[in-house]
Amino acid sequence: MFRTAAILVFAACLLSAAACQRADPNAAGGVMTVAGSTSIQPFAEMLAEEFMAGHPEFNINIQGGGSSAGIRAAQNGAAQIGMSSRNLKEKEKGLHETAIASDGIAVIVHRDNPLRGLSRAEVAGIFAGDYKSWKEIGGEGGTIHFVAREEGSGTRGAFEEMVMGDREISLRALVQASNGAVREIIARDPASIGYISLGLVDDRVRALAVDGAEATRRQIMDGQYKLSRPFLFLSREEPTGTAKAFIDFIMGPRGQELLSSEGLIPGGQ
Amino acid sequence: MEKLIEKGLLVIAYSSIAILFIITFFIFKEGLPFIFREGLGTILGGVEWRPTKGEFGILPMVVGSLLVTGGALVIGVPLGLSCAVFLVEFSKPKVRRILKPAIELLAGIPSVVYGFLGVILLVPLIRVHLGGPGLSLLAGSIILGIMILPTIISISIDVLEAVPQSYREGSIALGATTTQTVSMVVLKAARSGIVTAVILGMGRAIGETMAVIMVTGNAVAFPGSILDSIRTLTSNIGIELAYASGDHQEALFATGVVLFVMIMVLNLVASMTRKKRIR
Amino acid sequence: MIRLDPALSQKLVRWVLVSLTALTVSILVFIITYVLLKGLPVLGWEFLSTGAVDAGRGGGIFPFIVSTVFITVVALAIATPLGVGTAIYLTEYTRETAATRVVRFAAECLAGIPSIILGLFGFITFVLFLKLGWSILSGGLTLAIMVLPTIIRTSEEAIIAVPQNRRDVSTSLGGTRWQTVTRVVLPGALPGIVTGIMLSVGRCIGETAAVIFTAGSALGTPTSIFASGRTLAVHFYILATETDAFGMAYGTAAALIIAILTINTLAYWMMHRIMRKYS
Amino acid sequence: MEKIRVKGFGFAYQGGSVALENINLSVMRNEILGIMGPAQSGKSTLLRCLNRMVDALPGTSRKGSITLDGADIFSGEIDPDDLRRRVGMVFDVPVPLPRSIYENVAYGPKLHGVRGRKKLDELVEFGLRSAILWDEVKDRLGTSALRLSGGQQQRLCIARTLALDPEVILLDEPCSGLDPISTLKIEEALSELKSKYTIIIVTNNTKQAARVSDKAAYFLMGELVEYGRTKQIFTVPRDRRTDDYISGRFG
Repeated sequence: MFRTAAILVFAACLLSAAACQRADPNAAGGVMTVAGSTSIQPFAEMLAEEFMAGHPEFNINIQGGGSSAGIRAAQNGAAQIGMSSRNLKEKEKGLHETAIASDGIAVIVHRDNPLRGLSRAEVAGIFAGDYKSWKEIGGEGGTIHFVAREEGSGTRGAFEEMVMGDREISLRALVQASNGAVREIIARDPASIGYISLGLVDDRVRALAVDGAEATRRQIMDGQYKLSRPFLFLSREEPTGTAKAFIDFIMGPRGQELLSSEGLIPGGQ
Repeated sequence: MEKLIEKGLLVIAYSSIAILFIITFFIFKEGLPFIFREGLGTILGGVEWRPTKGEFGILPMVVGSLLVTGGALVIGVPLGLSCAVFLVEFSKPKVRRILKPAIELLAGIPSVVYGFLGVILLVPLIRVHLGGPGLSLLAGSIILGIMILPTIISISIDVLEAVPQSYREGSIALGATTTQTVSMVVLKAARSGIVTAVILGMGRAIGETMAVIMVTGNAVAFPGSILDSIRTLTSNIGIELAYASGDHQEALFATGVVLFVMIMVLNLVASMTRKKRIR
Repeated sequence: MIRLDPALSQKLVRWVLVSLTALTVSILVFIITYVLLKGLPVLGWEFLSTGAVDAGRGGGIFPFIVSTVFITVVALAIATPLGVGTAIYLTEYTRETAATRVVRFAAECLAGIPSIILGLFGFITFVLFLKLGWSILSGGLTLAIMVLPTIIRTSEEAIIAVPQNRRDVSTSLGGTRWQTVTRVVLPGALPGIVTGIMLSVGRCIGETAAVIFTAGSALGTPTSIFASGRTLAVHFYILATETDAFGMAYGTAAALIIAILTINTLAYWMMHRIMRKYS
Repeated sequence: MEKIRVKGFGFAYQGGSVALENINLSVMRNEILGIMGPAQSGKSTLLRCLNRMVDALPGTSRKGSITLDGADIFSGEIDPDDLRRRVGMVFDVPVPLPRSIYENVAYGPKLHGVRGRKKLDELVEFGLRSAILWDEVKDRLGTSALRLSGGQQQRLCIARTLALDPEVILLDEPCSGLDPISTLKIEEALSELKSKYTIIIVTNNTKQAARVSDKAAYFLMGELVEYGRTKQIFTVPRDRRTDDYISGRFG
């Protein structure tokens, strides 16, 4: 008994010794961590790459984890900047928010799918599992393969809020853990449909018009295309140091231009 | 000094138990309270997995894990066993000397590579020729079946080689053909060893994560056919861990607890059959 | 039931076995050659020595090679002393008792735990509980646990294979147990221990599930063990599932496979040499 | 002067199988004791008790005492590792360590903390000369000991023991696997070593016992059947079983 206890204490000492030696990320010259939404992650990585190319004295580390984790990380200081691809809930308020851009959610199908548009109710019906075949909604081809994001993802949350309403995404939906993975499946399967960030749509997939509005930046800015959400950078307090420099870069002309060229709607607008 | 070294080594040796204990402790600490709160029945028997809305049924995933593992065995065992029997009983020793290590080397290929080839080559094949989304129970079974081949072949070869030569000679002296000898004498003698090989293959299949996430489509529903998508317990953790928080995260640990218990039972069975064989 | 002529059934069985073996072997050969054929053209100096551009769709894999090496080194720096120490204790310092059987059983169980469970454990323990964050250290600790059973088992086998009379000689010359272990047993067991370590390196390089939740997936080159890093296998997984940069994916896969196969081949070659020496 | 005294000594292995029962004998300084007996007679067990090599075995039990220079070797005041330095042992099959000839002989001294090239050189040369091996190997000390012939290997093992400058040397059938010429060389070495050391040699070759030993003992099934001056045992054995054995009627 004593022996086991002694061993456990020993192991615990080893582990905590390791823990104590951890570098302080807030120290000057340390690494700044940006964590959260995987929808924002690829854009943040690209921005950080560009930012650090011009400012080699800064070191920024981008992590995924999802919007909820990003909000928590900002609250408890685990990350200097948290990323969220959905609006904060009432009980999450109190953080310093910067909307770096907004992103449309595109409902996408294979390039060869002749369908051009659906109503929001039809999209909801597809994902609720009401329609078995493309013919039932005026398309061509056989069984519909619908691909959703996994539970907990910000994109799924936004899609449920804006499209599904009080309906549930069917459990029969194929599930992928990232927007890129959803796109790759849609790009390969002519009978499939899914939803991803508008910024990630490429020419192998087609973004459908929803309720008659094309999924373009113009239509989002005009308020015609309704499926859009903000990309938020969150921090506990007014950002300073590396965080401030990075956010300033993003909100400046070069950063906004980069986001724009990736298909996002600049945050200033 | 000597005493000190002995004590140090003792601490090191017992730390491997401690690690197992700590792992078990942490997984159960996160998962068990949740299981008690929600009820084992509602979790294990529930068919709805909507963790952000308070529904935590993992039955479809338990079934998915069992089905895909069963499928992997259906594909991997006949292929692997035939290969082992051929190499030990019918081929020249030289062929075996080259092929056995070559096959064992393949156990080192990362599972993500198998998964990727599954997505690129196998899934479109299934979708175009058999129907469905391609991401399916069938694709998962085939990929896992191939992945467990090295394990099954290598252990089966060891087991078959361990069957005393005198058994074969005795049978052949009675006028039996090689085939009859193999099916009636050798395989019988090697039975429990082959069971161990199969169980170890099963352990690998049931525990595999990344390749399965890539090729099975991960729908949380009972499959209607082998062309339908499934989700395994491992995929459930793999897909959702990154985003989960609160109850959802605990539910994933509960999934881990269920998986952990399944694997431990399997380990126990494997270690029992191994002991029986030694006796 | 039709009774087949034994000679005919012999032919039939042989034919079936040959074709199944051929199928098995060709599947496995195909996987390697396919990946290498697609990947080798990408795999140039440029690819190996530069960082990723555009989240991996362009550029190279240098940061991921660095992360992989870091994590593997950390894992083995922890697992080797623990594993070899445990093996020394089990073989040289105790006799077979209930306690040693428990240690062995624990190691066996540890070997059977799926890597996703280890990932789950590493995530909750190292990343969250010990606040190490997604880091090389968290990933390395998790992988250390994963390879510990392999190192214990191969070291034990290697130590047991050292002839007993060498220990007797050392003892009879007044050597203490520890002197005997360090001067006679370990030098004799070294090739076997190194083989185990190399096989473990192979597993660390190829692992995804245990690393992705513990070391994270940062694109940059890690500057310390507290920084997050993306290993080759994780990078490959992300490329393979989230992008259409197949060229980059194949190149990464080829790098992975070449590294692992080279290390494993060396390990098997050494093992073969040892076995020949002692048999 | 008495070097070793074995008094009422008994020994049993795990599970209670008795290997030695009530053994009484003594060995004088600079004397060679030859122990004869068939397999399983307990003679090797006695040897392994004399330098406590049996310590490593589980579940053993013993009775009586063994003293070295009057001190009980099993008592707490004697350190087993030090005892083994003082009481060297050579095994039945030559066991060279997979190192060079030099390193083999220097192994023991190094264990006991001898440092310095010069000191080690001296000890190696001393050991090899005493074992009558020096002239054969002095030009190739760096080569692997595994390359030596069987007889040379066994003499190397003796040299390795001697390099520790022990007081007693135990030899467990040292010539069992060797040809007559190698055997002769080892016997030659032994008769020279007698002037400096106390030697106990186990052998199942009665002629060898007759040739080299001053005193002889005959063991049978854990019992000391007869013990006395070699001359007396080989000419007028008191026990009929001894007579049977040395005249080859045993079995």
